[in-house]
Amino acid sequence: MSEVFDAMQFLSYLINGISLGSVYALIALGYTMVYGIAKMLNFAHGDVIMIGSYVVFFAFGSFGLNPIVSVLLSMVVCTLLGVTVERVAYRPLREAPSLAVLITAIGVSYLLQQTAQLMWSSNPKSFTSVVGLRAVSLFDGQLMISGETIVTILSCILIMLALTWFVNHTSAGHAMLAVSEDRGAAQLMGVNVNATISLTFAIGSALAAIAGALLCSSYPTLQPTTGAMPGIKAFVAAVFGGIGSIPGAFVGGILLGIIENLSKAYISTQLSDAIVFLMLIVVLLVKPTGLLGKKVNVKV
Amino acid sequence: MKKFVSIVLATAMAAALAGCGATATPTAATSESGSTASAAAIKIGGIGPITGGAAVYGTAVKNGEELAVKEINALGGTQFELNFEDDEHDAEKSVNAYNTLKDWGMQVLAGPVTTTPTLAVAAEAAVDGIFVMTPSASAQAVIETGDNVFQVCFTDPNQGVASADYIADNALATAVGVIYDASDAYSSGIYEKFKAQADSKGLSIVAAEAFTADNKSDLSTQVTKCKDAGADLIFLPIYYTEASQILKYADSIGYTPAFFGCDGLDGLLAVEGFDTTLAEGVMLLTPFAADAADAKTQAFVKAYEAAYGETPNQFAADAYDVIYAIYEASEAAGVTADMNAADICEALKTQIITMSFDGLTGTNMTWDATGAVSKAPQAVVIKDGAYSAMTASSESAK
Amino acid sequence: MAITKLKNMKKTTKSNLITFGIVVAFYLVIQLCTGMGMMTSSFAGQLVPICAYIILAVSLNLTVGILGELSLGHAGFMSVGAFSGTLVWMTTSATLPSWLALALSFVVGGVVAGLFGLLIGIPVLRLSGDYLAIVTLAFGEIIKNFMNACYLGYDANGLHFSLKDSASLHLAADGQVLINGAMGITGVKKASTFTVGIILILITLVVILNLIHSRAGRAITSIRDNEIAAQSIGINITRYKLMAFIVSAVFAGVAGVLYSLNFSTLVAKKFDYNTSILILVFVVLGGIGNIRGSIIAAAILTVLPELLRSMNDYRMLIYAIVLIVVMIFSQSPQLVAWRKKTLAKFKKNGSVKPPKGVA
Amino acid sequence: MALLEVSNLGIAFGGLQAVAQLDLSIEKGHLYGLIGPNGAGKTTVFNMLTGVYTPTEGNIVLDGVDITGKSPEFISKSGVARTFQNIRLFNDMTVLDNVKVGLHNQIKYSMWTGIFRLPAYREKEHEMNRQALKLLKIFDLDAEANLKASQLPYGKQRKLEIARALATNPKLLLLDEPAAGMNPNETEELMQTVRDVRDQFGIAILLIEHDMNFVMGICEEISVLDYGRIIAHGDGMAIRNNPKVIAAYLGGD
Repeated sequence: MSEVFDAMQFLSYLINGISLGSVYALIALGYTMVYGIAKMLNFAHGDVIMIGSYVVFFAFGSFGLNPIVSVLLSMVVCTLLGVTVERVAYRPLREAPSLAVLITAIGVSYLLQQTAQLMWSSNPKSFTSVVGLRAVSLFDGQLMISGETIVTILSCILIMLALTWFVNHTSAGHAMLAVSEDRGAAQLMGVNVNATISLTFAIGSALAAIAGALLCSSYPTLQPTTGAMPGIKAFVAAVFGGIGSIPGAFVGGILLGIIENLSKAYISTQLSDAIVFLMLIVVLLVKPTGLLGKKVNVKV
Repeated sequence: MKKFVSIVLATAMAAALAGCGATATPTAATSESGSTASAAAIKIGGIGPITGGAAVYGTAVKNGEELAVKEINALGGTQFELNFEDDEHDAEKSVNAYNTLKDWGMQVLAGPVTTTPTLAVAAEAAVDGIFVMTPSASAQAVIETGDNVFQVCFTDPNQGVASADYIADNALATAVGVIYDASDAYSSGIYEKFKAQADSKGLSIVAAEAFTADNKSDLSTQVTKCKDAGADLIFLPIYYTEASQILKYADSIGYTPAFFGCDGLDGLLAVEGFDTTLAEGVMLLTPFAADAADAKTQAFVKAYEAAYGETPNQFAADAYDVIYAIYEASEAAGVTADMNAADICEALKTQIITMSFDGLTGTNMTWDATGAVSKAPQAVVIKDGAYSAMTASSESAK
Repeated sequence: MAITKLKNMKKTTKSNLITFGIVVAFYLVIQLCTGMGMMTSSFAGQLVPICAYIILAVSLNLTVGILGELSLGHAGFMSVGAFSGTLVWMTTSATLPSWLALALSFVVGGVVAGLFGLLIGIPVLRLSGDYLAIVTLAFGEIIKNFMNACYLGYDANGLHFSLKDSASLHLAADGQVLINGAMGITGVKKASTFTVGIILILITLVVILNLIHSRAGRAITSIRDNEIAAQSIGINITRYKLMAFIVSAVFAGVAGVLYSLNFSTLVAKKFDYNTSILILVFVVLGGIGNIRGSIIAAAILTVLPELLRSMNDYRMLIYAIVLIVVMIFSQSPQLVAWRKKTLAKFKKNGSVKPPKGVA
Repeated sequence: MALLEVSNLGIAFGGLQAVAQLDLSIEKGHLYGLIGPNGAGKTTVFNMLTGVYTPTEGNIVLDGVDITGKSPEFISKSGVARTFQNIRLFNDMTVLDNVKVGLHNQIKYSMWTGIFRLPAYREKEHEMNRQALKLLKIFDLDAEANLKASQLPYGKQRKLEIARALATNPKLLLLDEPAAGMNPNETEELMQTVRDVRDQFGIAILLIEHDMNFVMGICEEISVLDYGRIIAHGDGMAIRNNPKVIAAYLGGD
């Protein structure tokens, strides 16, 4: 209860924040990909994560498959799911007002949650961590960094680098950039827009599977609603960092996690969300396209 | 295009309006409760969340009520017909469910499950004069709504007070940390009374950390704060879902205080995939323990597991008791299916406060006119992955 | 003669009259059904929420459809309106005549929500598009989070306020907690009726339709259609964006009061982004910018989940599927074109109608 | 003093000097042409004159009022109206309403008057309709008054944009490629309309146009812009024979 500022305490809160932030960042990467290229807010992303987590839960927890195999399996399932959803629910609305797709995405979100509930009931499951790494102990055990945190941050950085490389150095990546800049022009240049957007959803959903596995490894409660709030928070993180920007998603996610945990630690556990959202607003007012977002000029 | 949509919508609207014409069509008929609906069955309505974030509680109640109704009907005496409606843990939907049940001809209400919807529904039922017995809506305000509203669960203040008494009287802690859900009426209600009682008992609360429904995926900071404040016991007036997470995290940072919870913690051991060794030594004040040795509980758990493939939690047990309490009161008061809801309400109201009821969640349960139940909370401790009774030195709540 | 008069009337005026007609007809049919004892409790119980949702949808349509900015925080305005209006009702209903107390509650709820609209609008309206949407969502969540942690009570010493817990209010023994955090306000005396709801809908429609078809409304619409051109002809963008936003917030607040006074309990959790999105669904399904569509969509979609009760566990699943299918069917350009073609064929084969004159 | 006095106007985007040392002087009632190869900075000049861009140097004075760097709204109220190269109409509003929005600052009544339909509402709306229809008639658009702007054919959309600009009662009208996409007949007709407008409203008109016949046919004064600078100034004949202009067009286009 000491009122004095305790550096070790601060560090442990900071690490908690980074741990949470790395999960947000991982989810935000998927959000930002889909937004940047398909220009739609995929509100169902969090629910794809939830489905992915259930697949890992059953493959790893119940059937005892190897954790890596389980996550791979989950990636396959999520990719199929993501591509199917895009094909069936989003593609017919590609030329429709963006609001129409937004509402459809919300419909898909409800659909996935309800399906999960009917299939797996609403009883919470306690997720067994897929991470085998032991926690790292620092300063004679005063500070603990869990294996999950380390793996999440590493995967986040790895995925971020891989995505950046993919987008900049492969022809499919170039096609994505082209579609994100100007869909019409890309089409005229011979880019297959539909295939490119499908690919984006495939990658985004595969990332969701990884995010799901790591989210539930760190925060082990799994329910049909598990993906909803982290999904929203990750979306906020993506906007925070500049939606559409891959490094922005990473930075936004980590910062969001840190802000959330530090405000819980030093201001109020009840008002931490209000503080997080307030920070988002402040950032957007100062920098309307997020921390690392591109400025868009309207040609007059 | 807009026009087309308008036309389609207008047609649907007309259809909906036409629907209002048909008086009290029993659209929902019976839920698949399997009740042998005979003409002479008393119509019992149930309301609770069976979709959405709180579905786990509503589903347990639904199952518990169904099970009880099935058993009672098999006895061949007073027959019940159960119709359970979803309310998504929302006051508006709950009132809608209530009205749907009224149209169906509900004579007694065994619900709702959660506090806020119950407050809204109880106010309606008070006007309509329908007997309400809620398995789990534990706020004090619930029974204050009307003299027709009764609880089977403890009222929140009782749980908070009893917990503080128990911890203080047994000297379980010198420094108490609390982690509670500030966005939940049940949790914040218990916390409030716990704090007041702890203060008067000289129990020192060194950390009171809240979380909300929106930031509960990460509870590490709350645990860390309790640790840093030097709490040697953490009071958890929350549900088992979040508790399992807190236990896991505390273990991961090597923090081993005592944990003490209320009835919401029951269900902890049944969480699929949860490493129950983490719950070793967790104490809880609960009226129901799924592995209690008495024949009644064992029979119930067995039947429940056979029917629904999972271990019942206290919500299911409370719900089961609600139906049996109504059953016994109905038998004693001579309630029959041809009486109207208001007459049944009057009869049950007078009967229930004079009787003593033995259920899963307590023996010799009695009710006073305010609607609150009086039963002995059992303090149990988790030992070797199972509950075992603690010797209670604190007097029972109320 | 009346018919010729109707024909000569301006198209917009006629359209507005039809909208009012639908609302009044709805009211009369319901009253008739009630009078003849043909109403189910289920439907009767939904009437006030339907009215509230209609007002919400119409007011959100002003922001989304007429101003052209996406708002995902409409429930936040509903929330502040509901809490302030309900507090007024709780404190005045005992002393003032009930109609006056009720009117006062609606006015206060609307004004407070409007003030929040101003407060939020000034910074937020500098943004646009998806960024504006996410910031409104953030504001809605802030309001929810704040109201969830808000404790307010009064005793002989006056009002007490805390953001921690009710014990921190330090009320005297005779004190009374008005807002109790997550428990919100309990023991509200129900005051909303269907008639009050319909009156409020009519007021909302008069104000919003008249606003749209006036100088200010044209300025707002012009910003939606082309902000740069609107600037170039001397429209004060900030002023009219704010005006639309505030009017929209005022009616959301009024709807919030109507809604909350229909139940004995009021909690902040109700007004989360799911509710904001629900209202947005009404607006989009009813047709963006189409006020009449909003009314009908709000009514239908409020009733729909109740009609699906017989589906038990599959209820919300079916609701989700209906939402997706209707969205694709009504908004997909290919399907819209196909439908138009089919309809045109159908019309040709059907009875010969005089072609609609232009202008 | 001329109606519009622009001196030493310049703007740089990042390191790029888009327009520099621009001087313009437009007299009341004059028809003035601004021409130059693509990318010369003509539209940028318009954007500075109307407040869309803030100049990095120089002054713009309209009728004795310094409007340099003022908001588009202020500049519109000061008496500058414009059309856009890529037409910017209020597509989902009717043709009539497009012009009525243009009258926004000419005929005013409060929001409350509108909401409560106070007596002034009828009167002011009536006056707005009258004036708007009068403007539409000039451009031969009165028959389409109740169509949506987006339903008009291209040529008529351009005309509607001019009508809307005129509704703001400007002293100076800026037309950005008014004849773009029109056939020779339509262009001919437009030239007559532009002249009529000038005569009838007594306003100055500054126009950007690629159609040389159009510019030479109606402008009394012409300035040629190349790489952001004025390289020639004079009447049609002088410009046509200016070797710098010929070089700019041959080299630049």
